[in-house]
Amino acid sequence: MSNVLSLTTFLPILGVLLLLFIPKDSKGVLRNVTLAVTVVTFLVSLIMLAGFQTNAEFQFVENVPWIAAGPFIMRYNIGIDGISIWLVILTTFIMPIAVLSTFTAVEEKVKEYMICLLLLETGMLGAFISLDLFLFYIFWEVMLIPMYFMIGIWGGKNKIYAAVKFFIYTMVGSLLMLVALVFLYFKGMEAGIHDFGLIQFYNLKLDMATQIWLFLAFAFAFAIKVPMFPLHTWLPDAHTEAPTAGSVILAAVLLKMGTYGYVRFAIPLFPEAAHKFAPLIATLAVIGIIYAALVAMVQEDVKKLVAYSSVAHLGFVMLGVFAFNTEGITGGMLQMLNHGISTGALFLIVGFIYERRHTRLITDFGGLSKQMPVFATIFMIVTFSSVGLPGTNGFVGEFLILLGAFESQLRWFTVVATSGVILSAVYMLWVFQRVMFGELDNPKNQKLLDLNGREIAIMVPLVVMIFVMGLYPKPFIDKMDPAIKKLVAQARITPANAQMMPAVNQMQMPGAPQGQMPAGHQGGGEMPTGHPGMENSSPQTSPAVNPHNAK
Amino acid sequence: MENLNSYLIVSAILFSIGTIGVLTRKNVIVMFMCIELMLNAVNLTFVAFSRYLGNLDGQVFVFFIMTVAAAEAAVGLALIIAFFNNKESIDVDDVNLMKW
Amino acid sequence: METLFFLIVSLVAVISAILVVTCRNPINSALSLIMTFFCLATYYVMLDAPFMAAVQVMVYAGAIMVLMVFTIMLLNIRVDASKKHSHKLIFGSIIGFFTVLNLIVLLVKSRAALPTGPYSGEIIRKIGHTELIGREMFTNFLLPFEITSILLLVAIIGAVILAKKKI
Amino acid sequence: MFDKVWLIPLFPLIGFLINGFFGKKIKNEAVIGGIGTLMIFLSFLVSCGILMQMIGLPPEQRVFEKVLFPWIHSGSFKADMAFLVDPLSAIMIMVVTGVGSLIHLYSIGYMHGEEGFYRFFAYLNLFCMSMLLLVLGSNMLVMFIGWEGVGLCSYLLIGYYFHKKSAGDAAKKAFVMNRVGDFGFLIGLFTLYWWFGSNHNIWTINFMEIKAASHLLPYGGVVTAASLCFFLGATGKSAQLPLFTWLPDAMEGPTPVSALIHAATMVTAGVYMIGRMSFVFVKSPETMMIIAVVGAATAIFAATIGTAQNDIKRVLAYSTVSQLGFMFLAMGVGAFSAGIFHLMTHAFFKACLFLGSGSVIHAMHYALHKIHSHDDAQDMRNMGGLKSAMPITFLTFLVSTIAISGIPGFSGFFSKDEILWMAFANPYHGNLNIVLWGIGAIAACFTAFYMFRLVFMTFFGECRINPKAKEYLHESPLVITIPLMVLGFLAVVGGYLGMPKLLGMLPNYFEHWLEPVFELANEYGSKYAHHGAHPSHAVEWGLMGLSVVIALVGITIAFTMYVKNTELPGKFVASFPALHRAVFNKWYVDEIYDYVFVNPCKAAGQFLWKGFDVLVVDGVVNGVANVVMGFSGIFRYIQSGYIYNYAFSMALGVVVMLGYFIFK
Repeated sequence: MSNVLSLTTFLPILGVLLLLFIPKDSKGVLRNVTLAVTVVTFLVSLIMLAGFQTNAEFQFVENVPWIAAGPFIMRYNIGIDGISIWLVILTTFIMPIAVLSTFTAVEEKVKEYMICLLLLETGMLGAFISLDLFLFYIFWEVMLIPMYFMIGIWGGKNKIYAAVKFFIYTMVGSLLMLVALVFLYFKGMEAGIHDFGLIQFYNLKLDMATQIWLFLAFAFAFAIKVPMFPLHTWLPDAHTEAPTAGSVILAAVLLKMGTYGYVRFAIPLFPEAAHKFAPLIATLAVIGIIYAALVAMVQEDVKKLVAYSSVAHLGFVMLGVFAFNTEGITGGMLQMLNHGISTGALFLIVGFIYERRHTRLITDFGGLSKQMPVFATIFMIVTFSSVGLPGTNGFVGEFLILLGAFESQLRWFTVVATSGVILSAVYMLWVFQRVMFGELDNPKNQKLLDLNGREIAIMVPLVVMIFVMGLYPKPFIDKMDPAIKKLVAQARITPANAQMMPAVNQMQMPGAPQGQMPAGHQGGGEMPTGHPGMENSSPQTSPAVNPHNAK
Repeated sequence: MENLNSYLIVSAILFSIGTIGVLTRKNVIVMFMCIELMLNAVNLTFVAFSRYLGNLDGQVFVFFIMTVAAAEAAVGLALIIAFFNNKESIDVDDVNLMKW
Repeated sequence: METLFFLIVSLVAVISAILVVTCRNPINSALSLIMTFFCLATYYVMLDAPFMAAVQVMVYAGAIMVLMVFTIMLLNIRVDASKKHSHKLIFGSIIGFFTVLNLIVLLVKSRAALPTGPYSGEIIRKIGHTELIGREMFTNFLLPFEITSILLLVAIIGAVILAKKKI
Repeated sequence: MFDKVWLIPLFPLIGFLINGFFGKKIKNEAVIGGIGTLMIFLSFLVSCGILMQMIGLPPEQRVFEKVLFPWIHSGSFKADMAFLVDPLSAIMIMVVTGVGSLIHLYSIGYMHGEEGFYRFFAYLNLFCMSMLLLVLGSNMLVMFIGWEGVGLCSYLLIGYYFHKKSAGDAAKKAFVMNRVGDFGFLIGLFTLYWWFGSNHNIWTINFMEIKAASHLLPYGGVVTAASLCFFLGATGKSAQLPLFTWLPDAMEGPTPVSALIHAATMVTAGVYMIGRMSFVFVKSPETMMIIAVVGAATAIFAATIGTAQNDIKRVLAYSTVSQLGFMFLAMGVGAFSAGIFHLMTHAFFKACLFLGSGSVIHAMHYALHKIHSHDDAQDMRNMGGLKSAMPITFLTFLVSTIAISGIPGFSGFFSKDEILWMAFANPYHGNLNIVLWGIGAIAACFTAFYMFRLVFMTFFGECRINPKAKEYLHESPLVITIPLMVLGFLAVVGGYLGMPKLLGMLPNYFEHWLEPVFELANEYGSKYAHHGAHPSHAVEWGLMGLSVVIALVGITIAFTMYVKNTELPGKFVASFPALHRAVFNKWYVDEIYDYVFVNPCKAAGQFLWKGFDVLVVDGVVNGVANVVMGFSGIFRYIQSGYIYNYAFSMALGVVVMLGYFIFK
């Protein structure tokens, strides 16, 4: 089982091959086969989870030569650590749910739809596991195409606009990333690295100017994907027009690419630049939180409201990640998972009522609680998870983010961001009230059926996860903790680096295993064992950070 | 044997007339014929050069061109028929599926 | 004498070529084109290439043009007076004129290379054109020749599939 | 027994799960209600056990922490699911489970025949669990689960009649206002955590650890910031100025909910929290003063509104706000145990009042329903003369009213007088003391007035209900009246636990009991207290007498206006129309909030969406696209789609390029 990671990633592709041999009219078979493929993928990923060792190393690594084109050498280099494993699991967990949700929602071109879904899964998994920048870029783009088709073909009435907007926004960002990537490669060549291996790049010491430009390029690409204010406007359109499964995947996994990109690439590769831009990004994140909440409040379309709430939630994630301490990043990671689950669930819920009434306007509803009690209960649980009620998953992540950010240099941002907690309650409860409470006066709503068995089966795993992660997040945190501590160590800037230092264009320890790196050359950063967080937390780093943050 | 240039000039004139036909006619079949005309002009050039240079490769090429022209005629005419079946026309203006 | 003959043939070829382009009725165009093909066959004979001339007459004037005429008949297209030309004829003529000009200037300015090959008119006439072509084709050009057959096969299949209404 | 503390929240949780999942299938109200009541009663028994054991222990051994399982551990941050048992939480769990059991029992009768009977009991159990988590939490985060959990249950229960728009609005308002408080709570938590961590390397949110380290905290400064944030949390939860408006609206919920959540337990969470963290609050003189001022202001402010309301539950709601103001006043003047004491007595008599009003509403509703009248069953103008029809309800109601009004011998007197005395005699606020005392006394007068106004309008005089409905009026069943009687009894005798030293008949058990909890706070307080001349016993006697006189004055005015001379209120309203309108409309606070916060937020949302998102951001994006499309609109003419055009351009290109090479 040494290549279980590849197996997980490419099982969906095998599924695609299988689907090709199924006639397109036998929709039931197509759906069930797709479901089976995604479920098997999930199970395989669980095996992987079981075999995952709780340490900071990359595991299940596969590293074989792939393309050697002139000076460019790309390798098929994959592996997961505590950060990516949960995103992989999230992806494989969400996929069966998304597939199941399409059973009645999609009646046209079922085969193509299912193929898109499976391709998308491979793309997403690949992006999470890539340890080679070029491979990452390829998977990053692979994701884009099925999603484009899903919005453009099976979308709502404004689908073409939304699909093109989604595509172009993302494309602009990824082109910048490609340029930065090639530039980074040449920088690496000067230092004796001859492929796109991420781990080697981690050891690369870049001068400040280079870091800033590269960071900006990467950050821009990821900021679009997150999406951060003011690059978020593709999201509401894409979400509104996408079919339910598309929205679910978009919210649950695709948006995580952006934040994951920061955690995996932008910050550890360019720590000094990341510190320099932390106030800017925190500002945008906080604006995003408040702004998206205010805009969400006045939406008339439920789906658009949920889309804007995503922007707010991802703003929290960014704030946590840029706190550069264990609590903040752990919170950010948890919040990514939480957001995947609760916002995914919200989109499913919107999908359920849309399938029944073919409208998403809030004013068309009201009083559904009476007619659909089970639906009401689930909706309420998910709403409160999204609001971040303690005991549900949303709280743990949000709390740790705010705590971490408060400890760091971003204290005042945190205070503002915390008020987003109030606003989220306002808009979520308001929409809940308008949809579920009140008189059941619209005659079209009076015959609505409550959720059926399949729909309940879709929601139950999500609801269970909401509570499990809210009440006992320890296993999640424990697994990701070593990796996050390593990241914090990587992201920490030493006083020497904090000056506008001359370029140190050489690798410290060429080819050395990654795990030994942080303690080696980052002064005072002994790998914490006893009271880890105390050493990782900001106060010690503050003198180092201040020169840049002073403005 | 006449001067090589004479043949080439005739060939050039024929080729140009063929070009004019392709560019100006709307009837697809006539356009098709004009293309044949252009091919033949080229053939003439080949043969003339072949004769002038004393090398038979050019004539072998002409042979191949004729084969290709035959194949082209077959497929092209089939296309025209298929098109006519769809649109009841062989006017090149009606070949507008690519137009937006 | 030979020059006069050449001029007459050229005149016929050019006029019938012009007729191909200008005739309103495609049948007339087709007939003019056949005329041009015959003129070309005459040139081939004059160029010591009787085999090519024969092939020209058989394949072009015979097979291909029959196919064309057959198609024209089959489709039975009305002659539409109003919409003969897609562009103004003048544009086409300008292009044509400049093409001719270009080519002629090219001819005038350039100097042909000296004959290199071994096959002068005498040798051809002595050995026989057909045999020479055959030898060439089945020795140096054997592979292209075979590929040509595949091309024809593909064309046949393609034509069948395209022209058929329901496969 | 201490070890079994986790059973206390567990029982209601079990009840919630059973009723929540299977309640719909069980259908039998007796079983559902029985399970709900039994579970909370079991918790009560465990609580009694814990209390008994604690009484048997010497004071210094009365603190016990039980770690259930680790919850959030990340970096230096550590929060366990852990419970803290000490004298303070012991009192709170007794109140919550005790009053809770009675109200559960009552609900079986009151909610009889309601559509979502099982839902009601499930929520009620969930509430009890959250409340118990709140009071038992050994760190701020567990407290915060309970803190938000009770907010959630309050939301669910206020919105119980979800088909009514007003109920939904009220529920949302309650939750959002609570969230404003939660915002403060979180920021306060962060501030303390960060300050201790970065300055002393003590990364903790555990109450006992903070208490042990609290000597490190400076006076004022960061503590003021943190404690003010916590206090903001308390004002949200306990409906103090400026976040009180949700509580009167919360009366949209069923009456037992009002009794349990919005009178006896949840709303007192803010008081409890200040008590729990007294050692932090007391370190900031500024915060203490603000708490005292806010408390006093709320007491008087809500009391004035209470005088003009006609809805029986709303009067009680404003009364609750006012009484909570008294508790905060007590906290603000450093009389922590007096505040907690008032919390407890208030739980008894206010729960009794609410349940009594519920009993009245129940009877009214039944009678009006019988004659198909749509008169408001909660409007006191439709009541009157009910004392003969409902003797038990009347009696318990009257007892509780006397208690809340502060007539000697009843529980309210002991606790309220203690607070007023401390407001006067506390060493913290200097000259402000007399003002605080004065406001408190006037608020007490108003309290006596509007409470007796309520009693007189409801139970005395002639019956103003539709005469046809009169014959259907009857006393409520035993399941309703038993809790009333128990609570009425407690409202009388509860006060003897904490008798002022001055009266000297009984020792002040209550203050003694809580002494170990507040010892440290008092010690910190004495650092900056003004040790002036301590007021003499004569003064204390005098003030006590004065407060009794004040209460009697209030009662007399009420008696004059609503029994003897019933035209007086009308005349009064006629002579001060503006005043009455302002009071009747709750000083227009809701409208002001709408105007200042709600509408601007909505407008900002609209503007940002339509103005910024759509116009600016999308405008830029679409603008770029439009520029490209504009150019392509020109260039598209080249791409006509006609083959011959492409052929033409190709030929042209060939000719031109050929020409270039030939003629160059």
